[in-house]
Amino acid sequence: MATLAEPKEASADDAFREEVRAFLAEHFPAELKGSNNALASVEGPTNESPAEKAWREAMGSRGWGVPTWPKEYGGGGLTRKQAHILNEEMAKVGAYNPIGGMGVMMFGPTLLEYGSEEQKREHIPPIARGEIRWCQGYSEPNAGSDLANLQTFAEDKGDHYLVNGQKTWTSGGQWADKCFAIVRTDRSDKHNGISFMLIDMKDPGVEVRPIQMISGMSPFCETFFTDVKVPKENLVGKEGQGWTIGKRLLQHERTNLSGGGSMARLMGSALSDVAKKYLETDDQGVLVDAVMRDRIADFEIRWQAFLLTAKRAMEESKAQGGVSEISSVLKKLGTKLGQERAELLIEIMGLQGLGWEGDGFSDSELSGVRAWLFGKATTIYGGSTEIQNNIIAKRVLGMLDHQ
Amino acid sequence: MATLAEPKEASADDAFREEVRAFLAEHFPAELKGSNNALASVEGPTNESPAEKAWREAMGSRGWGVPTWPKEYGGGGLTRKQAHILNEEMAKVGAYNPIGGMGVMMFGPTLLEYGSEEQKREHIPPIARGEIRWCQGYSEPNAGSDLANLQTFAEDKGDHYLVNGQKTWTSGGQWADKCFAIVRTDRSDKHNGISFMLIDMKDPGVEVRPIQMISGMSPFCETFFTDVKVPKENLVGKEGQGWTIGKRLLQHERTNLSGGGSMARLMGSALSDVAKKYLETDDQGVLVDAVMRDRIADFEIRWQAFLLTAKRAMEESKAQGGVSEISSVLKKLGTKLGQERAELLIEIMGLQGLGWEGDGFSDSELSGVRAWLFGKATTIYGGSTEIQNNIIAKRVLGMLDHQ
Amino acid sequence: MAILNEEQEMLRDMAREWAANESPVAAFRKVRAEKPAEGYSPDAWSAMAQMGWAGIVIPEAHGGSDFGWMSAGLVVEELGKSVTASPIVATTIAASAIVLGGSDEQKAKWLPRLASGEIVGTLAVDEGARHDSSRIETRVNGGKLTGTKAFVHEADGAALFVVAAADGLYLVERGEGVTLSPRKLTDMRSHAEVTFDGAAAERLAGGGDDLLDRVLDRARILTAAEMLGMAQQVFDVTLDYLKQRVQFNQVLASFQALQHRMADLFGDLAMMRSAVEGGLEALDSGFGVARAATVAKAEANRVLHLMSREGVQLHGGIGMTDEYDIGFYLKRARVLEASWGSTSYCRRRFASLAGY
Amino acid sequence: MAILNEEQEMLRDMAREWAANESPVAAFRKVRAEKPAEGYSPDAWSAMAQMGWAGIVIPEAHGGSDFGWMSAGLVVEELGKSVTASPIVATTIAASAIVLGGSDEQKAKWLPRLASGEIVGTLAVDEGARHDSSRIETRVNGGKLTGTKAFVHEADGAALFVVAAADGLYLVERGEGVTLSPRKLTDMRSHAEVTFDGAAAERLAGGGDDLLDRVLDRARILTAAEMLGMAQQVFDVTLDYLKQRVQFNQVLASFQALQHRMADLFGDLAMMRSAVEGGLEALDSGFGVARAATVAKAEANRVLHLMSREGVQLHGGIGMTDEYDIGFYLKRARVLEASWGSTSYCRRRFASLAGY
Repeated sequence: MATLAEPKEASADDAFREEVRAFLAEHFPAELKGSNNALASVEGPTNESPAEKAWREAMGSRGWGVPTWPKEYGGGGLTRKQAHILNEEMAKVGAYNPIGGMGVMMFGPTLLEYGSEEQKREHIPPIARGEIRWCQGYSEPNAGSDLANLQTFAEDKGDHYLVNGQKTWTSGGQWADKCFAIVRTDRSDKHNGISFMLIDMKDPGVEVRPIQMISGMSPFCETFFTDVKVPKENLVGKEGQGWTIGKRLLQHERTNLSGGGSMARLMGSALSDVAKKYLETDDQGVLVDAVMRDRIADFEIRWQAFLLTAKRAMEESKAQGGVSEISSVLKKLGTKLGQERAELLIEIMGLQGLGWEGDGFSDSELSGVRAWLFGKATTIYGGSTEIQNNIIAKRVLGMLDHQ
Repeated sequence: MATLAEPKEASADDAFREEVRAFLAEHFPAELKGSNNALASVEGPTNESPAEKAWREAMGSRGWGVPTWPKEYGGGGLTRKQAHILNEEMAKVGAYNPIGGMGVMMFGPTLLEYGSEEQKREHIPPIARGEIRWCQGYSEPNAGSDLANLQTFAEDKGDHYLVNGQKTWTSGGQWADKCFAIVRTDRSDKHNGISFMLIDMKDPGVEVRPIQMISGMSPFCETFFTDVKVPKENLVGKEGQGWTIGKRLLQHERTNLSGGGSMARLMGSALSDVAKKYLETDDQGVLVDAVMRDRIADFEIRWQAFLLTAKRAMEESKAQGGVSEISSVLKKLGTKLGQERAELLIEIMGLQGLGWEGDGFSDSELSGVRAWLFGKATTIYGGSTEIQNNIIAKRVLGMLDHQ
Repeated sequence: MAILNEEQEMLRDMAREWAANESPVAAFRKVRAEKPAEGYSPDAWSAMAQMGWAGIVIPEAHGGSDFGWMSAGLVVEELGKSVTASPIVATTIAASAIVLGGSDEQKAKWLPRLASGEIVGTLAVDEGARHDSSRIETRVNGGKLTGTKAFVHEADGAALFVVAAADGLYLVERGEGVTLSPRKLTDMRSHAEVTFDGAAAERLAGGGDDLLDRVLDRARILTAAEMLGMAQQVFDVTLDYLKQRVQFNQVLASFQALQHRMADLFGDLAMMRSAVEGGLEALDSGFGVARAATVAKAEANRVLHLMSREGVQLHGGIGMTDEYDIGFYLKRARVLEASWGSTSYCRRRFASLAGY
Repeated sequence: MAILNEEQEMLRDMAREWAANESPVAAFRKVRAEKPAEGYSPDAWSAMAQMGWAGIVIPEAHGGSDFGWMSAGLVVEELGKSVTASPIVATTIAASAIVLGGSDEQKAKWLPRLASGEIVGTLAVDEGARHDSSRIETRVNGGKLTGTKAFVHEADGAALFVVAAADGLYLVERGEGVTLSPRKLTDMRSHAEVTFDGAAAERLAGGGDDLLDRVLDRARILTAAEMLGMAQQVFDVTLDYLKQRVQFNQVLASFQALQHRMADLFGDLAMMRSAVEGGLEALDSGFGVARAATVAKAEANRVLHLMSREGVQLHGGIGMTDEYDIGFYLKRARVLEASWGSTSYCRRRFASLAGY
């Protein structure tokens, strides 16, 4: 081509790559190869093994669990290029990122943007080290996706707020140390009467009650606040700014819920690999059931297109700065495809793919069933698909309000 | 079974069957075997051959083109059972019903219900004989599916109305003798200011302009009324009743647009027969392309389910009396399936199924293409699918208005 | 709804009332919690049997009520609405195999006991996780049947197995040479892998070469009837929910996007009902059964799949909770979809029957 | 939109401006009415060639502008927006075959003439109405090529045919032994059945055994780029229409049911764009081309199919009239969907490449 590619600045990156390799060789416990980050999941408590703990501490001390966060708050301070190299090298040795969860995915980026210097110094480093688990206090009973209607009230008591109310769908509330919550500080103003504050889950007056889901698991809680004292320094931004900060955090949530990398990780092995295990193939390894083959290829092609879209959105948001409005599109597409995949998996496995418990099913079959059922929630939480459609239509496409 | 079927009353029906057979043997011209009823179509003018004319007159004189309409107005006066026998016997010899069009499908049943004795005596017999062609003056530019917004105005001039305005999507307006139209008689009342009246297309002041469609055909017109005099005896029902009568007529339209029998006739041969002609089969006659086979079967199964639904709706409306609200469902389903079929047909034929004109394509290939394109209108006219969805949600399911 | 005769209307009303009063979803929750050995409440089943439902397709001469297949479908549909745990579908299918293929002695021996609900029967065909009646390894030698059947419905409570072997259908009594290994599926109903190791077997010699296919057609249609009840119920409760739930100061039912989705589902449900009733009518009339069965099951699969997904989605967060009933329909739906012919299996069969 | 370099941005802006000013849909209407022999306006084509678009993937050494495939895709996308009738896709693909497989002499002989727009080339592969590159009967004996190619794009204006024979690709000049029989398709563009009866043919001997596949990958991706422009335009004009059209005293854009459909289409369009740009990037980088080509074409087929259907429906009655442009997209869409691989063909190929 007439256009030459830019010359590569290889040397610094190569050196960094070497550094990563050495670090991994020294610190990544071989026994953890190929395992997952339990903390990043909302589906269960953490029971760290000594090796897992050591690995988390090693990564945490470097800040590499949050590689692009500023170094001054315990982040890795890496460039995106370096973060990419880190990921590549970790993938090569089968290492996972042991630092995760809502603190990393949603709360951290939001606090870095809106928090005071003191708040950042207090809250970001423990997240970067993976020591603190955060949960989200957004939804309320009878509010659903309608956040403007929230009722939990924080009364101004001078140096603290007195919080009363009930939240629901608190992910991992029973295991969390702290909660970032939106609460009402002014009853007279629907949108501007909302504030964003941080609540200690160990405080007296905080009570959680796990909700049993159709998947049989209880990853969410109802959370009750009764006269909970929240110090004023735990208010993020200004009073009344909660709606703005809260929505920003939701953009991070959407980006993460749909993000190509994490989705792909959640997905596990390719559908076609599963199909080849469960269905008949000919001597070329081609699935004999041409219809199923067509449907799997249909899915995998669209999945490729989705991954390319997630990548493109990332490049575009990098180029434009900030989280893009396309996060709604990604959230909608990614969760839909995830559900489609789970349904297709069941069809591939037949009744073997519908085991609930007990004999006759492998662990991966049983966890696939739970994931299928749990996955039904992905198009509801983090702003339902219907809400994303409203956002896309109105904010992205400029279609007028339907009222 | 414990329940016995009712004893059959065979004798009377058998006699009628004999009568039909004799009639067909005498009157149905062999050369017309397997041909269609041009008048029932909105897609072109009628150029009757002598044999076609004779057949129309023979059926018309018996009233068998509208077999269940009352005998006193030129209908057949048959029971449904007898009409069914008539259909069966006609199908056996490849005979078609030469009496059709909007007069039969929509206007006739509506006039029988709402017309005055004089109006029925004047208008029904020529329809029953297939002598008069009716068109529908409903839609207006900028009104679309929003009939309450119509502008064509009929001014009361004592013994007549003076009609001014413009209609559009007048099916077959360029070939029609008369038009049943809804017009505004009172500007102060959106719904109750509408009246249903009959306009002679030959009257001075009526002008039609065919609209060219994406299919290349012009089955619809714009119709302009300029100081058209409509005698008062051409008002159907009372002034202001046009909305009620007009909607009733639309129910008949929907029932017809979706009706199993006529749809099936429009559809032509089974998809699978076409596929076997264009695609490879094995020595058992099984389509080698398993994916296409799956998709064809998918369509044909749903088509069966649709035909069964149309039959069920007919039985139910017979049992309950009158046209059922399910006409919206049938219209929506039938037109959607018709479009799906046309798209599938193109896929089966590949580029051979996309011929516009000229060499290299059979007549049936070319007409298939036009039908595919023309068929895009079926989900728009007669109340678009979106309007049907509103009707179903609000009237059938009782979901509240979205405003 | 098909046009019913008086007897059928009475039966349907009776089933509707009984299911609503005696077997609401709460009854299924109780079964789930208490885990009776049979996988259903024996009391509920004997109440059903007393109403004549166990023998609904069994001739009166053999102690049945012989109401016919449409009637069977009506009852099963009503029971499906509240996900009632019962062996009615399994035992009806097993009975129909004997009605179609049994000798006079076999009929006299088994049908009265099935009709009274004294024993439960079930059909055991598939040997893998996906339905495929052309792959049967089970063999019979000298009256001894050997083979393994996967995911047999209602096996836990069954005393009589109608077993497909390579050369036909056989009756096998539970007992020596019959081993059950339970398979707990998402629907929390009774399923088991059943191993026959030289179990005493009696052939169903009548009914022609296509006896298995004919019995499977009945299984497809009656299963589709259960699915119809489920789909209807999901639609109804979802519609009720949308009419009552308020968000953004509006009832959800007033949102046009949801209205149109419900209108779509209503159309699909109409097609499913027609297909299922068409199957039941075909069984009663005896015409076009095979084709009608593929249409019924394919439509039941397609629509219930969609309906159960949309029902959960439209319920929002609470639809994900075990406290609400909607999840039960989703978890039973996939099991029934996979039983007696997936959607693509039914399409293949439809195409074969139509000669393409 | 992919991140473009400056040159690509300039090129895209130029193409956008040129298409809007010099080749709006009105220009296509003119071609349709006046029926030039080539099937496109020769003036418009020479203007394009002067801007370097005819030689967009041809090396500078052979007179091309060598902007690369992403650039070619950008230009073709813009032209697709106004359904511009031109041989740019056909001639670019033909040129790429020579770039990949031609000898130095073949390159020197043909590429400059293609790059300047002096002649137009096209690819002739399929012998039936459905794309299938494994079914080629065309044979070459002693430098004479014999066979019949169905539905050759832009045949009317082509001077050079790149023809697939059973043993490879050949260059055939229009002339003796080459007969065209026009095939008027719904898109009103140039298509013909081309019969080669002992026509002089020169083999493209380079490029490896998979030369045909590699050329077809390019055809798939560049066709997908045209389809992307069409889909984008249908989306944009439909959105504009909904924002402006009033019904029931509301603009259509304010109806939630339509909002959600547009949101769905927007998501699909995003996926289509990613898939197409991914294909173009793969061509420029040389990695993973075959797989990227199946993804690009499959997504282009799927989304444009849906988009053209929804676009027409959402326009209501006027969308059915020839007076409005929307119908052109529908009628071109199906032709392109069927060219170089239907959706199910692409899925089969994707599966084969992925080893299942």
